[in-house]
Amino acid sequence: MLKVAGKQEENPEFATLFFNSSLIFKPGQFIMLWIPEVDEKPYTLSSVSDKKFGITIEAKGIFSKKAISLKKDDLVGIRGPFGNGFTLPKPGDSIAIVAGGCGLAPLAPLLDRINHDRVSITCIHGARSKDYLLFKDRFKFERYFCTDDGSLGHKGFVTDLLKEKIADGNTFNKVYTCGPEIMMHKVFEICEKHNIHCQVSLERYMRCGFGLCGACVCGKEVVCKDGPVFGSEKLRDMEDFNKTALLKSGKEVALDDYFAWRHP
Amino acid sequence: MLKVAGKQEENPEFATLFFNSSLIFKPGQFIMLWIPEVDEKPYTLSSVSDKKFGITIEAKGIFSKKAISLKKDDLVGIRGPFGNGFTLPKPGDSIAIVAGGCGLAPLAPLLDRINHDRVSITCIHGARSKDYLLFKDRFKFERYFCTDDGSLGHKGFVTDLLKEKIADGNTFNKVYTCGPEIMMHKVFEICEKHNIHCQVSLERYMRCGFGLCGACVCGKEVVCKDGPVFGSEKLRDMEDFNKTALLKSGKEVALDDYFAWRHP
Amino acid sequence: MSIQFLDTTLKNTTVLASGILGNNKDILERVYNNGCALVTMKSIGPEPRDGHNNPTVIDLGHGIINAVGLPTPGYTNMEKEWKDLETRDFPLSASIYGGSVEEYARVAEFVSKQKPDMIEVNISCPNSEKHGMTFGVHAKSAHEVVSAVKKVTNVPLIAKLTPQALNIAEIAKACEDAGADAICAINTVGPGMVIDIESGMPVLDFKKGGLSGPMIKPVAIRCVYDIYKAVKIPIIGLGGISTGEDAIEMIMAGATLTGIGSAVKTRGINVFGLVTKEMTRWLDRHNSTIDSIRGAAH
Amino acid sequence: MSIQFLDTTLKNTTVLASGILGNNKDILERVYNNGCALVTMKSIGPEPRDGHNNPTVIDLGHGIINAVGLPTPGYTNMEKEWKDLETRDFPLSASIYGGSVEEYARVAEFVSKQKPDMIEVNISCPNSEKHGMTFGVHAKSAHEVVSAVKKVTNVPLIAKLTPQALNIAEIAKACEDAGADAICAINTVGPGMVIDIESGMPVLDFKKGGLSGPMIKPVAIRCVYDIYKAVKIPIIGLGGISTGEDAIEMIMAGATLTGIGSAVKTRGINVFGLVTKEMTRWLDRHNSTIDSIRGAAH
Ligand SMILES: Cc1cc2nc3c(=O)[nH]c(=O)nc-3n(C[C@H](O)[C@H](O)[C@H](O)COP(=O)(O)OP(=O)(O)OC[C@H]3O[C@@H](n4cnc5c(N)ncnc54)[C@H](O)[C@@H]3O)c2cc1C
Ligand SMILES: Cc1cc2nc3c(=O)[nH]c(=O)nc-3n(C[C@H](O)[C@H](O)[C@H](O)COP(=O)(O)OP(=O)(O)OC[C@H]3O[C@@H](n4cnc5c(N)ncnc54)[C@H](O)[C@@H]3O)c2cc1C
Ligand SMILES: Cc1cc2nc3c(=O)[nH]c(=O)nc-3n(C[C@H](O)[C@H](O)[C@H](O)COP(=O)(O)O)c2cc1C
Ligand SMILES: Cc1cc2nc3c(=O)[nH]c(=O)nc-3n(C[C@H](O)[C@H](O)[C@H](O)COP(=O)(O)O)c2cc1C
Ligand code: FES
Ligand code: FES
Repeated sequence: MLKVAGKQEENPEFATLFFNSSLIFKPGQFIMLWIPEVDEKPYTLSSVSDKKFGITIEAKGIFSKKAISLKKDDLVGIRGPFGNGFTLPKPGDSIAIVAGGCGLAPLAPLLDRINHDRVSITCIHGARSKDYLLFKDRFKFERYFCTDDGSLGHKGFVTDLLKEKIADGNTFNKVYTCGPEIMMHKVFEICEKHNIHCQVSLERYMRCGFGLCGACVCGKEVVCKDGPVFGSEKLRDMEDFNKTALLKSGKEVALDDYFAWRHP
Repeated sequence: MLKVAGKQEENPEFATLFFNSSLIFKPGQFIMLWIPEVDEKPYTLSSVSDKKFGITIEAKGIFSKKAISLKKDDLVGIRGPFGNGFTLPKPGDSIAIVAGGCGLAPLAPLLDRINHDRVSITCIHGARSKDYLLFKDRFKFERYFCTDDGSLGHKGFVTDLLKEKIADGNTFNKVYTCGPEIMMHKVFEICEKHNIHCQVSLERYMRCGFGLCGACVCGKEVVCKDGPVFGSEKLRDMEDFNKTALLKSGKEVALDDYFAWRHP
Repeated sequence: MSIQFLDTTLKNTTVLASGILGNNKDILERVYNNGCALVTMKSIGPEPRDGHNNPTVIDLGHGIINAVGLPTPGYTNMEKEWKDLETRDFPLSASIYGGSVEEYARVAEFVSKQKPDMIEVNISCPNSEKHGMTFGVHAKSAHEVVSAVKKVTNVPLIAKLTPQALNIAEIAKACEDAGADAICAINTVGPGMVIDIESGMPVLDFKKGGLSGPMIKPVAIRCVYDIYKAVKIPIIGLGGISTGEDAIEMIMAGATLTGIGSAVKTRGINVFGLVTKEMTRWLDRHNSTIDSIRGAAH
Repeated sequence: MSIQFLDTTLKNTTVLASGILGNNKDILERVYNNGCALVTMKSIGPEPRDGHNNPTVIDLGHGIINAVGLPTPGYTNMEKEWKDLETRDFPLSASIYGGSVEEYARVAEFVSKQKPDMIEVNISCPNSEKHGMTFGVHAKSAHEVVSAVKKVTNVPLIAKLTPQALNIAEIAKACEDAGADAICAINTVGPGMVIDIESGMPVLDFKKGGLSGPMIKPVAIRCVYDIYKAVKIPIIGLGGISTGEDAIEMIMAGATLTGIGSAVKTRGINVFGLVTKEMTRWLDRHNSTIDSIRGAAH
């Protein structure tokens, strides 16, 4: 068990919890957060320094609401880190980061790790509205925002901006994306069209987190272990990407039904 | 399980079994030898080199007879090494080794380890008769022999020779002894009289070999773990030394009864 | 080292344990392609069931504790899964459970129409108050369940037993008498409990959970040893196997096949291929065959 | 952290488990001097008995397997031991076993005259075909044994239980009803078996043996948890405790005292002092007391 060492309220529905503990991890990996007597759910690491790490949570259902209401010194259980993480860009790469809402969380430590002098980065970040844009002051480099309500940046989708950047003549060789699955799927399609390698971070219901129980299986991939990050090679074969997911019972359903089931 | 890699028949009743396996050990430590479907008993390591070790066995009862009749490639189980081992002499020490019969086995690797240029060694070795003197050709330095029947060396006891050496003006600061317990006790008494530090290697019925089951307990000492080597400080307090031992049932009996019980 | 088991020819002795990696064709096929000879589905029950809340599966270092709690879509609720599996080209065992003898029979009857190569009757799950284990700890109820299932299906039957039974050999014999074609032993041990001392809470939401992995191997070996003495039908030995040597030990205890569950965590999905390779190497080095070492410890 | 247990004041919660280090005053006194609050003797039986041949005790890394086989000089055959123990100045629990209800009573009657501070009735040993465990797996026989013993002695009684019972809470309740003053749980788990694959032989001469040490802790915690719910008498929690944290976990499950067996191998005789120090440090850091955390997991 670890004590919550601090909390940063990003906005009324997003908060980052910090813990004083060192983790050896790769950007894109996740931990299982246990709130005793509530539940245990996966969260990607959104910041990691020598002796501290953080996870950023969007209040959605019972669990995540409970999580962002945790106070300093509250005890929670942390298992992990689990999963594969992103493949880091190489010097000389030109990459795009495409994040939807809380999807910036796993991408943020990737941005921290990259040597910005050697990798050219285009960061596109979308949210419902201005207040829901995560980590607005965390990064020094320029970012391209879009909001559903137009309260900041482009009014519309991150995919619009990605297409625009490509049309503008930017030649990306890697795109990293995290956000709603439908958004990631669109990003993947754009990448396929332009022959860009794409990495997405998938989300499925999880139990063990280490590739045993099968709760998170997506096609022939075990999301908690083979993923949560999948690159274009695997995505091409992944029929269930943006299509189906397993309920807690193990039943395979359409993605919409999966998210509907999760309503409190 | 290990295969018997070789056997040296020291005489009709003594044999050394060799195994190809490296052991990190201290002279005086022992292993548990398991002969499937027979039994498992403790034996001190009588020789250890880089990739090979040996145990020297005197045929007494059913088990040890079976052990010396093992052939090359027979499979046995080896657990260990266990126990504390001897405290090695320091440069400048003048020591005596007093061995009775198979009691030379644990002392032999001690002799191997000592730098003979820096430690003065007097080695006294006794046996029933000439043929029962172990490792007659193993060591290059001079040894003093005694036999019950006078077939080699002094006719009589090793303790006679030890007393003689002391009377001759040899000033030992350490005596290492192994052999029948009554002999070791006599050696200890001589050492006490002359203020010499003494180390003896005790033998008790053993089960676990690692200080759990209590089968080998002698007073407040656990012979398999605190021993089998005990120095003068402990021996002085050890009321059961040369007096009592535990039977397999756990019953404490006089040493004579202990050995009588063990008759086949 | 191909081997005949019930009516099926298997490419080696390794079996995916029930409850590991689920029920979907793609992932089960991947397990098969990674060297597994026979894949067992996650136990399927009579009604849709979510199982327990998390935490449900915890790594203890020398093994796993789990109380997943028999989640299941329910046997009638798996059209897609069954349809996908129709076209499989690998041997499949369908594991089933129920809350009553009648339920076991009902599930078995339906499932056998989906044409699995065998049906495993799970009378040994400790992670639900109502289901499973209760039937596996008494010879009488074990006999009833297997008999009832036998009546409604021609698919070869495997009875999966719990080490919690006072006399597992007796249970195995009762299952054999009731028509079981094979025994699978063992399901998880215990149950156990792990308390987080900082919060003072059991770490599993269900509080108790079954133990698996290396720490239960001695119990599994003993059970298979006891069962081998008591029955003539073949045994799937399961519990704590991670290496070829572990599998050899299980076969020496009397097993025909060797199941693998928790080791999928420690060695990955490829564990089946690795274990088979290690077994082959061991057998070659010892000039032995699977058949010559089976039951060698007796 | 002195603690009241039955009629005795103990200096802390640690207890030497039965069967560890034997029955002789000198060694038991050394255990006491190394921080142990209550020492339990090796189980004493009705007739002299050698126990099994070696190998009898094997280290498995994450625990121990043993089939020592209840060696005993026999209760009437221990004049020296009893005489030495008369002059002890440490709390002593005498463990006893029998092959019948009458034998338990006979041994208990004699042993209580030697004035141990308590008597532990071992109805849970798996390592003999005739003795011990059979009584501990059924509530009726457990009740009979404890009742019979209670009739012949005024010494406080502890019933030592086996996790192999289908419902250990029910057995504990039966013992309480029969007059037991405390429960000790658990004896070894299993039994298990380990086969040496080179020789194809079970490594224990008795083939099967009880499991102890870290790997059984989750089973022990669950048992104590279940028993705590079922009885009012105090519990000696035992099984897999090696550290102060393990002992805290056991107390949170409901134990009053914390027994230690196999950890004597891994941490030495001083384990009792070490565990107590670790417990004290933990309690201080958490501003807690033994009494405030007992049963906290419920
Ligand atoms: C590998 C992995 C990493 C994750 N990392 C993070 C993270 O860093 N931050 C974070 O906030 N969450 C993350 N999640 C999601 C998280 O685990 C929970 O699922 C989420 O917090 C909702 O849990 P809940 O119980 O509060 O809501 P639920 O009761 O499960 O759902 C409440 C509502 O939210 C909707 N909802 C839930 N999840 C999603 C989703 N992914 N997309 C769209 N709608 C959704 C549901 O449809 C429902 O309407 C991650 C999940 C995985 C598998
Ligand atoms: C730590 C330790 C190290 C040992 N190292 C060796 C070793 O290196 N080589 C070796 O041969 N043995 C050694 N032993 C003794 C060995 O373990 C067996 O006890 C011995 O081989 C006899 O076993 P057995 O079953 O054949 O004879 P048993 O059936 O036990 O005895 C047969 C006969 O031998 C007598 N006898 C047995 N042991 C002794 C003894 N120690 N002193 C006097 N008489 C005895 C018995 O009284 C009986 O008459 C060691 C014992 C211990 C505890
Ligand atoms: C996460 C998990 C889920 C399990 N689910 C089931 C199940 O649904 N049905 C079943 O019969 N056994 C189930 N088991 C038990 C395994 O099939 C197997 O019997 C047990 O884990 C012992 O094997 P192992 O030590 O190789 O893991 C499950 C085990 C685990 C770890
Ligand atoms: C070598 C050995 C001998 C044992 N002998 C006895 C015994 O005679 N009577 C008994 O009640 N329990 C006996 N036990 C069981 C222990 O008392 C204890 O219940 C068990 O080992 C679990 O505790 P642990 O995990 O701390 O070792 C023995 C255990 C071992 C390892
Ligand atoms: S969560 Fe268990 S396999 Fe992924
Ligand atoms: S042989 Fe077990 S304690 Fe020494």
